[in-house]
Amino acid sequence: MQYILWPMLAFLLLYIGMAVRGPSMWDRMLGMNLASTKVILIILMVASLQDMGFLLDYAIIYALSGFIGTLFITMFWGTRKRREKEKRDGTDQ
Amino acid sequence: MLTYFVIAPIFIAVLLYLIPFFKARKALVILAQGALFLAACYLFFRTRETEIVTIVGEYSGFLGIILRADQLAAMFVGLTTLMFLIITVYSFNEQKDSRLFWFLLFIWEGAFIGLFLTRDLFNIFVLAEVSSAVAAVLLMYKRTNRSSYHGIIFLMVNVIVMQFYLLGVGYLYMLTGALDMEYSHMIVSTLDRSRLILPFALIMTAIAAKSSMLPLFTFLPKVQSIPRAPVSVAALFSALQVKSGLYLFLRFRHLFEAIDMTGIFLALGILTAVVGVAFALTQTDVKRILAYSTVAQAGLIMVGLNLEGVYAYVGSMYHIISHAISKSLLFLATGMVIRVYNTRDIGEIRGVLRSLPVVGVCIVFGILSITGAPLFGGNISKYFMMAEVNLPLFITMSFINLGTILVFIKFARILFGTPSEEVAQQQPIQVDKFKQTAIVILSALCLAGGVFGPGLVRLLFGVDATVSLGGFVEKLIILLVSWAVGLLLTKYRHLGRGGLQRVTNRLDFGFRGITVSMGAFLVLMLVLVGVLM
Amino acid sequence: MELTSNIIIIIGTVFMLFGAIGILKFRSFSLRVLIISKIDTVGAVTVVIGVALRHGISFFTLRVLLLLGILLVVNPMVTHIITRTAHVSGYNLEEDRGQDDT
Amino acid sequence: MNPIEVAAIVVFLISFYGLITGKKMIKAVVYMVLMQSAVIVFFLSIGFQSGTVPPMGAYLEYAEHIADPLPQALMITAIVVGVAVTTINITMLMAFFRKHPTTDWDEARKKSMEKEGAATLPNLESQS
Amino acid sequence: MIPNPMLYAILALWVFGAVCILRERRNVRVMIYLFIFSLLTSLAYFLLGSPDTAMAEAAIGAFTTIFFIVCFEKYEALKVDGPQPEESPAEKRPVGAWLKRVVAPLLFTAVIGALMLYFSPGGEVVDHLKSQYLTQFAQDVGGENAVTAIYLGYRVYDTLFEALLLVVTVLAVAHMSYSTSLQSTKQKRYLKPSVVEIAVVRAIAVVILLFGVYLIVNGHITAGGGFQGGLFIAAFFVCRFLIHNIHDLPVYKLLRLEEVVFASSVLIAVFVIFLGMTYHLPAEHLPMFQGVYMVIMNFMIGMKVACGFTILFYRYVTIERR
Repeated sequence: MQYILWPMLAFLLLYIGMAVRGPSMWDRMLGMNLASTKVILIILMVASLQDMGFLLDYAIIYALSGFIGTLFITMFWGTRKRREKEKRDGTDQ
Repeated sequence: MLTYFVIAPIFIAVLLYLIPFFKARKALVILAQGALFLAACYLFFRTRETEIVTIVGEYSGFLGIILRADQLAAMFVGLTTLMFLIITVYSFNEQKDSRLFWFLLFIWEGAFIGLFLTRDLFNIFVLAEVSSAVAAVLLMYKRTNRSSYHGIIFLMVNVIVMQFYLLGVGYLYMLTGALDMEYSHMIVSTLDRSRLILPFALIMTAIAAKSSMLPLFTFLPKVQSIPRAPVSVAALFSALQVKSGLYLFLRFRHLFEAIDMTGIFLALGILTAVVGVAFALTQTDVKRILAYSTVAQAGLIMVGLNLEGVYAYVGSMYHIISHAISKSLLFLATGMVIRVYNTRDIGEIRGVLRSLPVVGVCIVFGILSITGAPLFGGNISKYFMMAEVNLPLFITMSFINLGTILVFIKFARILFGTPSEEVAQQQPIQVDKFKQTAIVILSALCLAGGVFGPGLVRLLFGVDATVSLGGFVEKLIILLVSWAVGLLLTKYRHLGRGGLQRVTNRLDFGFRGITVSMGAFLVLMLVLVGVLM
Repeated sequence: MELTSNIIIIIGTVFMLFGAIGILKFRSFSLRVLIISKIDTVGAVTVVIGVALRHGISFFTLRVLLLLGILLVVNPMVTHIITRTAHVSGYNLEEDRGQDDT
Repeated sequence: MNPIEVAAIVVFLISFYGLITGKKMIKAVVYMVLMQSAVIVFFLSIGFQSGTVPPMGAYLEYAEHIADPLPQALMITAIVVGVAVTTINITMLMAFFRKHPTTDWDEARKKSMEKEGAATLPNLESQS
Repeated sequence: MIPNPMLYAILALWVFGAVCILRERRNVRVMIYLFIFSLLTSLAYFLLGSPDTAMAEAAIGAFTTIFFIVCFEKYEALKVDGPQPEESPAEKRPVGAWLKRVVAPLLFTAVIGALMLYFSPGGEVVDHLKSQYLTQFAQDVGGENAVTAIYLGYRVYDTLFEALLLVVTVLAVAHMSYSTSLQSTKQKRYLKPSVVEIAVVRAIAVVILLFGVYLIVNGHITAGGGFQGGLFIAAFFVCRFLIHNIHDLPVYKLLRLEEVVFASSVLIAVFVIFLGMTYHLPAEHLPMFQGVYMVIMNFMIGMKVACGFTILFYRYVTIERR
């Protein structure tokens, strides 16, 4: 069971690499979201290895807080690019 | 029992914030503050015999947080309550509407009293953070000066220094497994010295920054003199914030007894005093001159704390009290002067004695007390500090005194001469009577500190302090000589001005400079304590 | 029970492996979003089910299933939000060659 | 001197280096958050062996390595104190941007000097 | 048991995240790396055996990112001092300047690091206090979570001051933010969320609220507690903002509520812990009394943190952004 943790870590490294190097900003956000999913799986593995139920609350908390953070960064970046687009098209509502 | 000292001001603050409309709340607050001061005096006399210990929650062993009040802590608590009592009187009807100002003021008092009573390493961290955050918000309180660059630097430097402190506490916890100072002191004395060096260096950097020692002091004076910061906050800043650093120095010196550090901090104190005086001489802003002279006095107190002998310790303790009183007196008085002259440049303020007679007299009292004139508090403390000290130290300390005299001669220029026209025709200048009473009380305290000096020392510290006539006369002569030298020097001050200016420019760091000097101080400590000694 | 759960977890990891290959192969954002988010959610779900099987019927499995539910809802939704905001804010999905626009 | 402690000190030094060389004021606040996380990881790594079990739940009796609850309780307080101070910092920074639209340390210093007028020390050469 | 090399690998990744933040110039990317960094630190806390701190770090990481984003947005909108090209290609600076600006601080930090590691006290770690805590916390303070027992029972004095600091922060931000009016008139709207987004966020918001209350209520049994629960209730209000894009939060009423809750939590702590009430009660009622005390204190702290962070969030997102 432990040996599954290593590929998880490898994927986590890959997605963080994507978030760091990814060409467009949207790649970064995708990388961020997928990295947090990988981390949730790592937490799940550790919880099931140590066979403790309450560690799973943390996994759920992690998923929810990761979701809020990603949501806000996307919303912020989208608003900014939208305003630039409107300036470009000159159709500023 | 001790927790009520800390909880009481916080409760006053919360009640004040929640019940704003109550008409006589300010009077109630002064009464409560007076009661707190009396309780602090009662605590002081109780601790003369035994040390009062309260375990929060009566848990066994060293599990909970233990508040201890010995004589030193009780004295500081008394000083805090006295200062806040006078500040409440001073700003009685100044901030009528703002509930937030009063709320933060008493939270600050609770944090200070808490800081002086706890011996718990992590608790000191939390209380130091609370006091620096509240101080930052109080300084930036008025909407106009919210864009102050120095307020940001003050908060950031304090947070970074506290991270150094927390790392030091982490190492200490690793070594001793306990957070209470007395408990870890027992274990630390058994450890061998080489393992203590890193926690010692980290914690001493934090303490040096909080008590504004040499490399890390450039931000504190600037913060106190933010143009539109409430002057009562600036007075409390120099009276208590710097002193809490010195208090922590005493506590941690007791904890790290294995490492002999008097030499280092002696040199540091002297350097800070000299550089503080140099900075003060080159300033043109009235409040900045006072702020930099606080740094110089802090250096002097650090020197006093590191001298051997009971007299030096008693002298520096007494100097802490008399300096707190006289410096806050000067700050509050200059606050009133600035309000009338509405300029902060020392060149433009003249003739305070004529336009504001009472305030002028109080300022004279403050200056005489700080420079150690015979009938005032400063004299007694300086006398005891220099009582048994070898010749080279004697010369350096009298040189520092000369420096402070120089600074205050420059400051005294605002008293004489004729006030400018637009101030003259505002006669008679109606002065807020609460502020006036506050200042008069403070100057009375300065005078009382000097006149009843030996009696007070015997009362406060139980040391049979006799001011021998020979010693007194000798000190008097030195004082007169230094006053004369001071007056002479001020005549030709334009000569050395350029050089001094260059020196102070070099030492006047921005934010990055201060962080670099923090790292440099840590390296200095590690090298000096670890490698050399 | 132990063996089946291990096998299912391995299958999940293989799915994620495809996702990883997908990232290395496709350079542009639109292709990546389309393919990888689906593969990843499927891989994650299989691994979670594998872990749930490992513990049989117990409180632990109930919590794992709750986590599974949240994962199933949150993951595709975040990908949807990212793509929609990209499109709405003028990121031209059709002819993007993985150019750098920050 | 276990590797976790080394990692914590390395991140502490990275953030210290960032504070020394950083030109932007926002970045300084980011580095302070980094420094705080490093100190907390250092605290939690005290007395850590692999397979340490969190100090809660019913199995406290038979687990051999149990994590030390004291640093964890302290660190929850340290995190909340850190966030409170960072929020005040950010508010002050924003108030500063509104008045002086620059975020470079040296320019900020120059502007604040000019703003305070003659009453301050006229030394404006940039101090790195 | 998680293998040691795995833990070291994750810590290496954590350090790599810090290096990324150091090297990156553009602020937007710094925000993303900061968010990833705080998620990785949360994982590191978890693997070091403390789910409580991990939960607090995860929730606070999300909020700090939001505050940083608003601060960066304000700086971005204010870039008046000329087109200061953020991504200016590093024009050929003379090597001397580069040496002075980069290598000198690098050497300086390396020297500090070398000295710290040289002097760091090795040897075994003293932890007899830890065994005392683990054995006695059950009957002294009650509950099964040693961490909550410590910061609500043994060290409640610390927790009160820290709750006080939160109240001070909220008051300072509410007072110092640019305009005191409740509703911000001219308002830069965020993007309108799509219908799908609104439906799902509404569902997730309920789950977040449920989990917030769950953390508060049995904080003293499993991992969790007042702070983490309060943060998640505040996250529920964040989602409420996302769904309806509304700004009508009665900030000053909430401020007063937070004050009252803080004052009452101080009162309860004073009566129960400072007076050592736990020692005067008859023995058989003690566990029930302790349990009730823990839940009430957690609830108080949770409410206070929830009000505080909601006010902070609404102050930041709605009014600060103008």
